[in-house]
Amino acid sequence: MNEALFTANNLWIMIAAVLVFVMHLGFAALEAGFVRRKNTVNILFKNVMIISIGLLTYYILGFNLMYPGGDPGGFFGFAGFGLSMPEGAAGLIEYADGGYTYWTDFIFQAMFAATCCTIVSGAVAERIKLGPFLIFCVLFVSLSYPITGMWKWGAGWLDELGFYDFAGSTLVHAVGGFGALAAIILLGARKGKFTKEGINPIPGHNLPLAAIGVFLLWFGWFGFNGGSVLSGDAGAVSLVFVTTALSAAAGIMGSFVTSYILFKSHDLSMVLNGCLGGLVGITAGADLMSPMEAIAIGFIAGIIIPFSVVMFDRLRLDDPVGATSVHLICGIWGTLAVGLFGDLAGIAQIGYQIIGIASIGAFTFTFAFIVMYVLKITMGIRVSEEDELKGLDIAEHEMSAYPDTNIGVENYAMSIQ
Amino acid sequence: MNEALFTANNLWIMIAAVLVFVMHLGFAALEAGFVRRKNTVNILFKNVMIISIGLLTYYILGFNLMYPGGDPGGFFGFAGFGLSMPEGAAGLIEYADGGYTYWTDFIFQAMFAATCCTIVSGAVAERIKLGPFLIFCVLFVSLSYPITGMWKWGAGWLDELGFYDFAGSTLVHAVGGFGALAAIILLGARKGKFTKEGINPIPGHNLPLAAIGVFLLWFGWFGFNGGSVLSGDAGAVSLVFVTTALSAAAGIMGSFVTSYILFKSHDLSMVLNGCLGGLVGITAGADLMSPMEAIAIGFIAGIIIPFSVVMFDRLRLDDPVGATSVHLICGIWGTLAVGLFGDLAGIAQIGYQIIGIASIGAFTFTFAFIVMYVLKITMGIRVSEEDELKGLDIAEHEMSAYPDTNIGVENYAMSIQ
Amino acid sequence: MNEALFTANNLWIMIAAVLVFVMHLGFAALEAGFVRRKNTVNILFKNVMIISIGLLTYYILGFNLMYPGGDPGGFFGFAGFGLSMPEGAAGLIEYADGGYTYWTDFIFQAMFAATCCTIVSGAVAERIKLGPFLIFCVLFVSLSYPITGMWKWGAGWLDELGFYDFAGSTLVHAVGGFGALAAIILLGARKGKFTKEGINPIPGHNLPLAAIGVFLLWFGWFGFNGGSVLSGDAGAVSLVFVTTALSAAAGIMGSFVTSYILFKSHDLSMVLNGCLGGLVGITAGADLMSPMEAIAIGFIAGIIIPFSVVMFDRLRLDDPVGATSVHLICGIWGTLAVGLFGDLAGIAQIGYQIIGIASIGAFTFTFAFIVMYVLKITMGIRVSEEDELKGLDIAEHEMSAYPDTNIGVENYAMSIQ
Amino acid sequence: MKKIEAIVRLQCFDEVRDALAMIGVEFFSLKEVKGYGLQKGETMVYRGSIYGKDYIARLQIDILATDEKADQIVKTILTSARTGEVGDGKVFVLDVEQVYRIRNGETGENAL
Amino acid sequence: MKKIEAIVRLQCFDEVRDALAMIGVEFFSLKEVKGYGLQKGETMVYRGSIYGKDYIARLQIDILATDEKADQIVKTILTSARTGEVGDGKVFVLDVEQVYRIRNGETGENAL
Amino acid sequence: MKKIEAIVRLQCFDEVRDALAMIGVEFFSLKEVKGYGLQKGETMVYRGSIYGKDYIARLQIDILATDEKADQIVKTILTSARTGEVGDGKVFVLDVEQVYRIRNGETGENAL
Ligand SMILES: Nc1ncnc2c1ncn2[C@@H]1O[C@H](COP(=O)(O)OP(=O)(O)O)[C@@H](O)[C@H]1O
Ligand SMILES: Nc1ncnc2c1ncn2[C@@H]1O[C@H](COP(=O)(O)OP(=O)(O)O)[C@@H](O)[C@H]1O
Ligand SMILES: Nc1ncnc2c1ncn2[C@@H]1O[C@H](COP(=O)(O)OP(=O)(O)O)[C@@H](O)[C@H]1O
Repeated sequence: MNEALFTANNLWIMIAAVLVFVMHLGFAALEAGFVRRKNTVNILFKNVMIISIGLLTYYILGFNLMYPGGDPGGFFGFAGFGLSMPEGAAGLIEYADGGYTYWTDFIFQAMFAATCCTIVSGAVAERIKLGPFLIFCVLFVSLSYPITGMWKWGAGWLDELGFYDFAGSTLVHAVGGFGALAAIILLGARKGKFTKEGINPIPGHNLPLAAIGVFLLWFGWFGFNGGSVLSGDAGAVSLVFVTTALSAAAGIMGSFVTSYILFKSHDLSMVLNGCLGGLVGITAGADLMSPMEAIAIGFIAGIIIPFSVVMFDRLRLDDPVGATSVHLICGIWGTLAVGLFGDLAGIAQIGYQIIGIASIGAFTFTFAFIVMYVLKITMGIRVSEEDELKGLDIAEHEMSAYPDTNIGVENYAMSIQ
Repeated sequence: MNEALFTANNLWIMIAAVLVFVMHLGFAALEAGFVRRKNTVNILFKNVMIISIGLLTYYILGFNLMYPGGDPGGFFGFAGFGLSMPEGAAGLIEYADGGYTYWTDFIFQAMFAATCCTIVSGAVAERIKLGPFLIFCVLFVSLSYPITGMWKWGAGWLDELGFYDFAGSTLVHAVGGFGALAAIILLGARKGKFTKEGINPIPGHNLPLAAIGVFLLWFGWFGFNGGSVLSGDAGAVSLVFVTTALSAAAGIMGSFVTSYILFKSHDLSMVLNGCLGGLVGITAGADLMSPMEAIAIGFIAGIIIPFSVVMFDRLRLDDPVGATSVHLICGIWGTLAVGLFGDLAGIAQIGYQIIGIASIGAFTFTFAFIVMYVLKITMGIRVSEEDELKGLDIAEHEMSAYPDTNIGVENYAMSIQ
Repeated sequence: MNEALFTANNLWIMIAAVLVFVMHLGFAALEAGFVRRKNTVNILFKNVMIISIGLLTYYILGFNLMYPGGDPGGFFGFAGFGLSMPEGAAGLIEYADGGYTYWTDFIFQAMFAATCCTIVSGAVAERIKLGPFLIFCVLFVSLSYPITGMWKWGAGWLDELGFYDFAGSTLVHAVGGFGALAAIILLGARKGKFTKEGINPIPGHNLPLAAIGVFLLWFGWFGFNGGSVLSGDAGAVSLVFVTTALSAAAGIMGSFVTSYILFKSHDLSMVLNGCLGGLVGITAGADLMSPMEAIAIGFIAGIIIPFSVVMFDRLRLDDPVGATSVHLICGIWGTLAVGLFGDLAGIAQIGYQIIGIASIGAFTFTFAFIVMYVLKITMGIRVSEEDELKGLDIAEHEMSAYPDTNIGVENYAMSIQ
Repeated sequence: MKKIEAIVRLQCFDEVRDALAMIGVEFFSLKEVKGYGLQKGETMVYRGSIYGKDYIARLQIDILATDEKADQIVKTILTSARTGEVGDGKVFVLDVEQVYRIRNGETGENAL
Repeated sequence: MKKIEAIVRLQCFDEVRDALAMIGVEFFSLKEVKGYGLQKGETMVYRGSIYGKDYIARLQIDILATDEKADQIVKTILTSARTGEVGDGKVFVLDVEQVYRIRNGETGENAL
Repeated sequence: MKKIEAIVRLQCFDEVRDALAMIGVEFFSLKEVKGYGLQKGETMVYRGSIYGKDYIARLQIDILATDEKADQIVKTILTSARTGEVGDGKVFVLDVEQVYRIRNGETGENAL
C-alpha cells in the first residue's frame, strides 16, 4: 500500500470521527428541544458530561475491552488499561492494512461509544437525578457497551456466527435503546403524563432546536455509516452515502404519510423522528443495500415510528424524546432487515440476526436494569415531586436556561400544558 | 490514474456533498429565524419535507433527466428511471476520469437539487398552504430544475453555446429565485405587510437562528463551490475556497456600508443577506476569478442587496426572507459577472450569459407560474385569513414551536408588530 | 512527492480551514448565548463583521506581514499588499513540500486570523460602542496579530529561540485574551455587575445557544489543531485528534469537579468554559503529548477555569463570556505546559515558553491598550448609561433579536436580574 | 372616575383600539391574560395525542375615564369587540377614588 | 357584584381551579405577576456567584361574582391555596359597579 | 383599605422599589403591561423600513394599604417615578372591601 492511499484512507476515518462527534451536538440539541424549558440546562449538562465520560472511560478501559485482540470468537477479553501505540510502522500504515492509524482507530471508536449513553439520556429526561445518572453512564459506557461490542466488532462469538451489523443498528442504537428501556421502566413516567383521563402530551419547548438536532444527526451519520467502511474506499463509501441519505429521506416520507393517516396531523416531531428512524434502520446494512432497498428500509422505519410512539404511550412507558422508538425499535428493524434485503438476505441470516439482537438485548437490558435497580434502592434515581414541578434546572443546577424571559405558567401547573 | 488519487478526489466530492447537505440546515434555520414564531413549525416542516422530496425524486427521475448522457447540445433527454451503477470499473475509477464514483456523482448532485425548492420555501413563508406547496416542490425539483440544469451541466445546448455557470448562480440560485418570484406574484403579500400607510415590516422572530443559518450556509458553500471542481484538484479547489470566502466577506462589507448610507442603520438582517449575496454572486465564476475580482463581485452583490430588498418592497412583492434579492438578483449578477471579470470576460461571453439567464429564467418562471396557477384555481394556494392570523403552526399543524412560553400579542394583532 | 499524496495533504488543510471557519459560528453562538437578550443582535452583528474584516484585511495586509518570507529570526517583515500566487508549480505542489497550495495556505491562515478579534468581542460585550470596536478590530487583526504571529510561525526571532506553540495557545488565544484584558480594563464593568453589596451575576440569556457554540468550537478545533500539522500526515494528525479530544473531555471533568467543590453547584456555564479551557490548553503542544499527558493538561485547565473566573470577578474585571479565563489564562497554561509535559519538556524550554508569552503578551497588551485608549479619548468607547439600560440592540441597531416575544422586566431593571 | 376593564379576543384588539381612538380615547394599558370560560383554547396534537389548553389567550384593556365618558367607552367596546360567538369576553366597571399623573402630580380629571 | 383578586402560588393553581370548579366557578381570568413580599425567589448560582431574585412568580386570579357567591369563592380559595408556609398570598375583594357580556350586551348578574 | 395601582417606566422601577422600602412597604405585586398614551415605543428599523410600536412596555405595581398609609405611598411613588418627561405614567387609588391572607386566613389590616 502506498503512503498516498494510506493518507487518504486515514483522512476519511478521521473526518468521519469528527462527523460522529457532531452527533453529540445533534443529540444535545434534539433532546433539549424536546423537553420543557425548565429542564433544559439539565439535559445539556448531562450531554456535555456524557461526551467527557465517554471519551475518558473509553480511553481507560473501553477500547481495550472492545478490541482485546485475543483469539476470535470469544465472549470477553481485555487488553490492558490505557492506550499505547503499537511499535513502529504497526502503529501507522501496517496497523490496519493502510486503512487508518492506531490513534485514528481509537478516536473513531471513542466517538461511537458515548452515543449509547446519549440515547438513554433523552429517554430519562425531566425526572432522573443527575448523580446516579452519571454513575450509570460510567458503567454503561465503560463495561456494557464494549463487552457486547466486542462480540461482533471485536471479532467475538457473534462475528464468528455470521451476525452482521455494519455500523451498529444493534451494537450502538439498540444497545442504547435497551438501556433506555430498562431505565424508564424503573424510573416511571413524568408527573402528569399519564392520568386517569388518558395520555397527556408534554410538548417539547423548542422545536427549532430539535430540528437543528436532527439535521446535525443526519450530517454526522454520513461519518457514522461512511466511516464504518474503515477505509476511504471510493465505491464502498459512496454507496453507503447513497443508501444512508435515501433511507433517511424515505423515513421522513414514511412517517409523514403514516402520521397523516393515523392522526390526520402534520406533526413535526414525528417526521423528525421518522428521519432518525430511517437512519437507524439503514445502519446495520448500509453497505449491502441497493438504493431501492435502502428506500424500502427507511420507509418502513418511518411507518414504524408513529405506531411505536403510540405503543410505548399505551404501555405507559414515558420517553420524552422517542429514543426507544427511534433507536430500539428501528435498531431492531434495521438489524433484521439485513436478513430480508440486500446481499446477505436469507433464512440463515435472519436467524443470525435474531440471535444477535436477542443476546445483546438480553445482556444489555439485564446490565442496565441491575445497575439502575441498585442505584434506585441505594441513592434513589428520581428527583422529588417538588423538584420535578420546579424543574431540574432550578432543583439540580440553580440555573435557568433562559433567565431573562418570563416563565409561562405552563412550567409549573401540572394540568395545563 | 492511480487508486490513491482517485480515492482522494472522490473523498473530496463526498465531503462536498455532506457540506451541501448542511446547507439545508442552514436554509431551515435562516428561514425559521426570519418568520414570526407562529409560523415556525410550518417552515421547519416544509424544509424537512423538501430534502426528503428532493432526494427521492432526484433518485427516481431527476438525475437521469439532468444527466441523460445523450448527444451533446440538446434540450431534453431522459436516461430512464432510478439508478443503476454502470458495470465494472466504469462505475468506479473510470466513471469520471478518476474524479468520483457513480454513487458520489448522484449524491452530490442530489444534494444540490433540493436547494431550489428551499429557496422558494422562504419566499412563500407565512401564508402558503402546505399541501399545494409540497406538490409544487415535487414538480419543480423533479422536472423544471433538471431540465434547465441539463442545458448546461448535462452538456445541453447552453453548454455548447458557451454559457458558463460554474456552480450554479443561475442553474441553482436564480432558478430557485424565478420559482419564488412566480409564487409570490400569485400568492400575494402577507396580511398587514402593505397598507395604505405604507410598508409595514414584519420582523423575523429569532435573529440568532437566522445568523446560525447564514454561517452554516457559508460553511456548506465551501462544498457547493469547492465540490463543483468535480475532483480534489489542489490548485483549483483551493482557489475556489479563496474566492468564495473573500466574496462572502466583501458581500458583508458591501451591505454594511450601503445599509448605513441608505438607512443610517446597522441592520443585522441586511448584512446576513449581504453575505449570502456575495456567496451567490461568486458561484458562477468561483474558479475564474482572482481574489481581487472575487472581492469586487462580492462587494457589488452586497451593495445590490439593500436596493433590491427595497425594490421588491416597492413592487409590493412580499418575500419574508429576501430570497428573491439574494438568489434571483445576485444570481443574475453573478452570472453576468463571468462576462465582466475573470478569465472569460468579454463581449461575446456577456451575450452567452444573457442568453443563458434569459432562457433558463423564461422556462423556469413559466413552469413555476403555470404549476402555481393551476394549484391556485384548483386547490387554492393560500391559507384563510383567519389561519394566517392564528399562524400556520396552529392552523396547519396544531402545534406550537415554543409551547410553554407566553405568546406575545404581536402574534395576533395585525397592526402592532 | 506524488500528486495523490499532495492532493490528500492539501485536501486535509482545506477541510481544516472549513472547520476553523465553523469556529466563528461557534464563537457567535457562545457569545450570543452568554449575553442578555437585549444585546443579542449587537453581538451577532459584531461577529459577522469580524469575519468579514478578518478575511479582507488578512488578504490586503495580514498574510504578508505574518509570512513575509525574509531572513529567519526577525521581528518584522512585509512582503507587499494583496496576494499573488507564486509562478508555476511553486504555487502548487512545490510551494510547501507537497503539504498544500498557496491558496490553501492563505485561506487556512486567514480563518485563524479573525479568531483573535472574536475573543475580544465576547469580553467587551454589552457595553462597547460598535464603531470604535470595529476600528479596533481592523487594527488588531491586520497589525498586532500578524506581527507577533510572525515572531514564531513566520520564522521570526521566537522561532529561532526555541519557543514552541503548535497551533496557537499563545499566538492566537492568549493574543486574543491580552487584547480582551486591555479592553475590559479601559471599558469598565457593565452597570450593576459590581455593587457595594458584592458581585451581581448577570446570567446569559440562552444557554442552549451557548452549548451549541461550545460543541461547534470543539468541532472546529479538530481543524484548528489537526490542520496545524500542515499536511495530512496520518500519524501526526491522528495523534493530534486524540490529544485534542481527550484534553477537552478532561477539561469538562476538571471544571465539573472543581465547581462542585468550590460552589456546590453543577454550573453549565462552567463546564462549557472548562471544555474550552481544555481545548485552549492542549493547543500549544497537541502534537507533543501522549494521551495521558493531554488528559493532565486538560484536567488542570478545567481546574483553573472556576478559580480564574472568580479571580477576574474579584479584580472587578467584567468579562461576560469568560474569554480572559478561557483564552488568556488557559492559553498561558497550555504554552507553559509544553515545558512541563511531552517531548520538549525541560527547564530550558520552560524558559523559552516564558519569554514567548511575556514578549507576545507585552506587545499585544500594549498595542491593544494604546489603540483602545486613543479611541476612548477621541470617539469614546462606551455606550451611554441609558443605552446600556435599553440594550445595544435597540440603541445601536434599532432591532430586537426576538421581536415578537414579551420582554421581561429583567431586561430593564438593573437590580433584578 | 371609573376604571373600565375589558377582556377581549386577541384578534379584536385592533378594531377596539381604532374604535376607541375614534371617540378620543388614546390612553390605556394592556395586559395579556389567560381566560377561563366557556370557550377553550385550540386543540393541539403532539406525537399522536390530542390535547387542548383549558384557557385561551386574551387581552385585558384598562381604561381610566370620567364618569360621563365611561358609558360611551363601554358602548364602543361592546360593539367593536363583538363577534357574536361564545368567548367574546366581558367589560367591568369599577369606581376609582383618585387618579394622579406622575409627570406633574396633577390629580382628578386633569390627570386622565 | 364583587371582583375577587387572588394572588396564589403557581403550584397551587391546579388545586384552586379544581376547588372553584366544584363550587361551580369555571369563569375567571389569570395573570402572571411577580410577587414582592416576605418570601423571595429561588437562590441561583451563576459562574460561582450566588444570587437571588427579589420576587417570586405568582398567579393572580380575577373572578367576578355576585355578592352572595363572593364569600363562598373567597373561602374556597383560602382553603385550596393554603400551604401554611410564608408566601401563600392574598385575596382582595373590590366592589364592581357594572358588568357587561360583550357577546350579547347582557349586564349585571346575567353577564357573569 | 385601598388598592394603589401605579403604572411606571421600566427604568424607574428600581428607584420606586427602594423608595417604597424606605417607608416600610415591601409587599406588592408587579405586572408587565403595555402602555398606550402620549409616549410611543422606540422607533425600529427592519430591512430598510422604519416602524414603531404604538405602545411602550411599562410596569404596574399593585399595593394594598390602609387608608392612612395610602397617601404616603402615593406621594412616594409620585416622587420616585418622576422624570418629568411625557410618559411617566399614572397612579390610581381604588377602594377595597376586604383583604385576606391566605396563609392563616387573617383579614383586614392584619392581612396586609
Ligand atoms: N366571572 C368571570 N370573572 C372573570 N373573568 C371572566 C368571568 N367570566 C368570563 N370571564 C372572562 O371572559 C372571557 C370570555 O368568557 P366566555 O365564558 O368564554 O364567553 P362569553 O363572554 O361569550 O360568555 C373568559 O375567557 C374570561 O377571561
Ligand atoms: N400589601 C400588598 N399589596 C399587594 N400585594 C401583596 C401585598 N402583600 C403581599 N402581596 C402579594 O402576596 C404575595 C405573598 O405575600 P408574602 O408576604 O410573601 O406572604 P404571606 O401572604 O404568607 O404573608 C406577595 O408575593 C405579593 O405578590
Ligand atoms: N386613561 C388612562 N387609562 C389607563 N391607563 C392610562 C391612561 N392614561 C395613561 N395611561 C397609562 O399611563 C402611561 C403613560 O401615559 P402617557 O400619556 O404616555 O404620559 P403622561 O402620563 O406623562 O401623560 C400610558 O402608557 C398608559 O399605560
